[in-house]
Amino acid sequence: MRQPILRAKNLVKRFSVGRSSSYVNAVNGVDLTIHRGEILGMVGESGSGKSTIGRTLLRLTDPTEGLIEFDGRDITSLSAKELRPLRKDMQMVFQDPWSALNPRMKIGDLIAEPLRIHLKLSEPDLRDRTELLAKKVRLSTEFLNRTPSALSGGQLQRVCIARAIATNPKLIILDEPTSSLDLSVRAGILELLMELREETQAGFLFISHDLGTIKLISDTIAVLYLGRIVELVPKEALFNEPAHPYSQSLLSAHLPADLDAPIQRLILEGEIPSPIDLPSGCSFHTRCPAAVDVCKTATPQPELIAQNHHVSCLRLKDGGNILSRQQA
Amino acid sequence: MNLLKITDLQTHFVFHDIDNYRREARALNKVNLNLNRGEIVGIVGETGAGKSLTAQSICGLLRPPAKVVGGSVLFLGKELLSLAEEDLNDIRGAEIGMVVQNPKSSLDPLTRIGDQLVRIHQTHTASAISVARSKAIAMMHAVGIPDPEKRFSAWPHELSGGMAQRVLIAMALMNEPKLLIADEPTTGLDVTVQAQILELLKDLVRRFEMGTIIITHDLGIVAHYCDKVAVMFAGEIVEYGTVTDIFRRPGHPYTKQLLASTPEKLKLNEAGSLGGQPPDLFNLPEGCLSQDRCSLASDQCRTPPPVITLETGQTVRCHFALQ
Amino acid sequence: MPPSVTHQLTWPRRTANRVRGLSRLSPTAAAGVVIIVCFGVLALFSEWFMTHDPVSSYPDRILQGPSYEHWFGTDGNGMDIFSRVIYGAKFGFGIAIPAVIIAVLIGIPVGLIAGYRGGALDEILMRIFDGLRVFPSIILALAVVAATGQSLLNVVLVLGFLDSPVFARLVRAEVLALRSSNFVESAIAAGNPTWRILFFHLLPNTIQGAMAQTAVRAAWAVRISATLAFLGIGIQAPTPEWGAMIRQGAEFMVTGQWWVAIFPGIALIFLVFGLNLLGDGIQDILDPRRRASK
Amino acid sequence: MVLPLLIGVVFVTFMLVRVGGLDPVGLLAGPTATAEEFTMIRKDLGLDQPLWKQFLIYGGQVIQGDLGESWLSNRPVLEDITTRSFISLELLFWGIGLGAAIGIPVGLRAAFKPNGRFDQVTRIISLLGFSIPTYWLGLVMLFVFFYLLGWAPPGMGRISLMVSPPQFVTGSYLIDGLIEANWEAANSALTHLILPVLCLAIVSAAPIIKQTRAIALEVIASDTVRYARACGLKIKTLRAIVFRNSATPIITFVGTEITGLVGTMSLIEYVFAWGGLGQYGLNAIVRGDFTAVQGYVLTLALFSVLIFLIVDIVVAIIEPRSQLN
Repeated sequence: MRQPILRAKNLVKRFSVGRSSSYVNAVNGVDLTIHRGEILGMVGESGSGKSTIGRTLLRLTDPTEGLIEFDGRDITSLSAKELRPLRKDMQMVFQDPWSALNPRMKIGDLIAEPLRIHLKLSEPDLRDRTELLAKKVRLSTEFLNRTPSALSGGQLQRVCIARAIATNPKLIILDEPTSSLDLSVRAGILELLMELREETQAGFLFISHDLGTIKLISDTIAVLYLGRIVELVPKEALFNEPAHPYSQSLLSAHLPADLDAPIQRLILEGEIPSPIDLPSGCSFHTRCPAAVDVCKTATPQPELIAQNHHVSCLRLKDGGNILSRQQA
Repeated sequence: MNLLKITDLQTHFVFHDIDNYRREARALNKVNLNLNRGEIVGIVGETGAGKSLTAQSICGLLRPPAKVVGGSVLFLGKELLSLAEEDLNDIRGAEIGMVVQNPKSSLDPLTRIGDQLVRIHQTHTASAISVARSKAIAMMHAVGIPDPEKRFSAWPHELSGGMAQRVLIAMALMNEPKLLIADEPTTGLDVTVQAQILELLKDLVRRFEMGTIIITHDLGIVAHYCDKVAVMFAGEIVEYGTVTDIFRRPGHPYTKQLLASTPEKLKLNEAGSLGGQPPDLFNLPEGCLSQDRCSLASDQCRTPPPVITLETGQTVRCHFALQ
Repeated sequence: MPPSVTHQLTWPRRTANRVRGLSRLSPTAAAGVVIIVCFGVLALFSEWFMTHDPVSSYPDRILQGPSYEHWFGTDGNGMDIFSRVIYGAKFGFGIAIPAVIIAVLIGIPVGLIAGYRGGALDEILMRIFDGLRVFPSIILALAVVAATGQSLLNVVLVLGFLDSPVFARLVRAEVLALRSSNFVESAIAAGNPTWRILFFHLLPNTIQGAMAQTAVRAAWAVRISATLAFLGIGIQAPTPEWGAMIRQGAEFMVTGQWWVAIFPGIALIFLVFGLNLLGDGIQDILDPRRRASK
Repeated sequence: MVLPLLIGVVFVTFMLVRVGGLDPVGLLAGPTATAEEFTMIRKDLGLDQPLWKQFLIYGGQVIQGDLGESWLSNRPVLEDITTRSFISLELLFWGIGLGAAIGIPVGLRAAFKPNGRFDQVTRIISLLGFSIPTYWLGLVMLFVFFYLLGWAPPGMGRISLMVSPPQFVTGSYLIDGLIEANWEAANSALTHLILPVLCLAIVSAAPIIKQTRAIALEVIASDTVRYARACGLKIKTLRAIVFRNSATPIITFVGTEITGLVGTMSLIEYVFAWGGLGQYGLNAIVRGDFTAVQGYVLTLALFSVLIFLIVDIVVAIIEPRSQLN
């Protein structure tokens, strides 16, 4: 069994909206565990709270409820100051590399920044480490004296990754690291990430809305809908036999760029409800083809249906599998 | 006669920089494209390849400093590039319908949905308000807006993203155009909603027999919703043909690269990643524009590549298309 | 010529090109700079230009119209208006520059901290700034100068202080925008202490917007200080300050001795105009959309 | 939101006048006063009480609508302010009205052809408008139109001394004169109004032109207008869309401008001896008339709050997105 590096229990995050007393229920009770050497993929549409989860886990925003345990230590209520030394071991890569780097700093300083903060190194050592990092992410060292404006999106994302791995962290959260990049650049970044996983044995949380990417890179996948994990499942199992009706529709809405890929259209009605007014009971009942009355009142709990495969659905046993029902 | 025939369309950005040098970015370089009625053509390419710029050049919607500097766009035999703004206005919204990327910010926030539909109809036809109104309601029904009579008086800000995109489609179809241009029609939408919109578009295009251009960066959309595909690179269409031909037997090295880097085809840690920079539009290389990131590139590529038609009918702009 | 060629030019050519480029981008900024430089020369080297002593009175030449001896005529005290107008440039710069520096020195740190820290401090500061906005700036300046003492130094301090909210607001707004932008979050995630975030990440990225405002704020300071003097608060006649000179000439406007008030007014307009031109031009250069359609 | 602002304003002005360098006692007593006279006057004015007590007393009076008496003229401040407010409003109303009537269309037209000749010219003119000192402009106008040409009356008040002013209805001599068909009064009021109103209009039009242009340019660059062009809408329709979408920010801007214009107006009143609230306030500040300054400042704050409220209501009416609808 691999060593868990991060554990979250019943994570809840609400944002107040404006002056009124209404809240955006971004995250509504999420349990998850990330192990070292594992890539946990998290997939969901807008409003599913996936970015918020990533930021909350690293305490970039404070959770409303719940418990976060990093490397065996409860970090839920540590102060910003107490967290600072821990940040050496937990890092993040953001979606938009153009805005994730200070436009007025040189690339070399940007990569060296975490080293400078967390390790007391002499200037020549610092320079050596910086160059080493640049090489590791396959970034030409001539860029080290340039500012971010001189680099392309893919190169900038490599800089972000170099920053993230600079201090050999035990956990790296990647928030849509490839979605703003072009296809051909994306591939290079994904390759780099796979390589780093082998090398560093860090735990990874890979957040994305794109099933194709998630499929490529993850070991385990968490499917998110309106701030809840509806299915937590090993990769193969999700793509072979998705159990939750939402996972099934997500899979069927995905368009692989492949003429031979079988596509089975299961098009959901309507759109994702606003996280301000969460539907009662199972949040998916408003769009679920298999929903019955009980779904409107009872909140489904995760059930273990196969090894490492958890599903939160009240209709699992009778009629939940809408895909197979359609085929029948 | 082709519905749309684009020949050697060239669009440049021309301006003076801070050091008083005249800079010229060659954003579109000799774009050639033919489109027939009832066809759905996907234009794919990466950021900066000139996909949206092509659409804007066709309709005369460029913003300075972008400027068409050469070529021709024949729409039903009529040269669009030389039309005056007023004459273009008679075509835009009437014979050419547009669906754009940000439906919510594109609708006029101070006019009710129904009134916007009526407005576009009355601008281009002499029909009475009652006729326009019933047509609007029929069209809202056709694009799957529930309860059209009620939604007729809805404000744009009351709509969800998907609903707003349906309204835009209804707007585009109000005057039964012959050509529909959809510029990244589903980019801002969620996957489950994207599926709804694409199904709707495909259905309507078949029903109204429109020629359609879908601009997208998503090869999945092209594979499943388009008849033909034009692959753009650095302001050029490097390959054009039916989706089946191109996806099965891509002729241009860049198309091959592109198809190989989709998540479905990507084999991690196998072939070295292609990467490479898009060429500098201010300083394009002589000859083939993709020579810097092409594994086949040789001295020959310093001369402009010919456009070669393969036996399947797809056209490829490459010296080595036949090999 | 492609930009790479730029590096091979000698610096005078490069600078000349840059100047030509800037003046093509914004002719208004260029015109503004020309005007400001002219006044700067007048202020620094006024002794070279003045034909008379600005505060010597010639009792036999009271209220004389423009003549060869007195180009702009003489005022009610028999002083040479031309020399007084030239000398007045010293006050324009002498008040505007330190006032703007004070405003920047107070406003930027306040805006940085309020924007980054947020919370009660920010709330209170914003309420105070909102409260100040209820009053016309001239009334506020007048009341504060009148209440706290009427020296030249005090005028400078009060103008600088009253203008600092402009910079604080500006910087705060940019900090708020940046705080939610990724690079600040990424700096926090990297483990940066607060002072590093403020100085290395926020300050360099907010200062440009604030600096772009300095010309317009200097114009404001010149205008308000002259207005105070016109109302007889702060600088008093016969100090050769433009506002005070207009005050001296006000009563003569309805009796026909126009030159007393007209000339200092024109000088005042030109300096403020130059500063406004520059300010407007800087906005043009910084905001590409404003010059998009050339 | 409004209440704490007003309390804050009362408090700050109170502190400013008390703790500041002004000494009304010295002013009132004159240079030859003895120490006993000083104490007497201090006691008279209530200045012998501790500061917090003074503030509570003053605050209590304000709540009851009593702004106290002017320390210099012994007249009730509230009464002075009320009558003079109407006098100022006449000037402000016509001035800002004319300024907006010039500024908005000019700004829009400049935005429709950015960097065209019209835009270039208006831009220079509006920057010049930013730079002209109001009082100087007023003086030059008096010189030209009164002294040189003799077209305008001297800058003394709102109506000729030879004409009896009309009955109070709206407070505007011009309108009141027209209402009671007193043509002589209306005519005299009009001729007195023209120069100061023109001055105010010129000064207020400059920022309105600049801001309207900026707002309209932003709207023109928006997705909405680009899409409207893609729909082939006629140029007239496009302009209507631009205008309507610019309306809210323009109105909001003009609202904030009005507040700022009160200062400009005060200077114009000063030059033209208009006798309104602005002149009253300037005099009170310059002479150190505590109670009058406090009342004046409070009135300005109330006035601003009122303007913001009106702007909010207008915006709520024209904006479908506002929460009131």
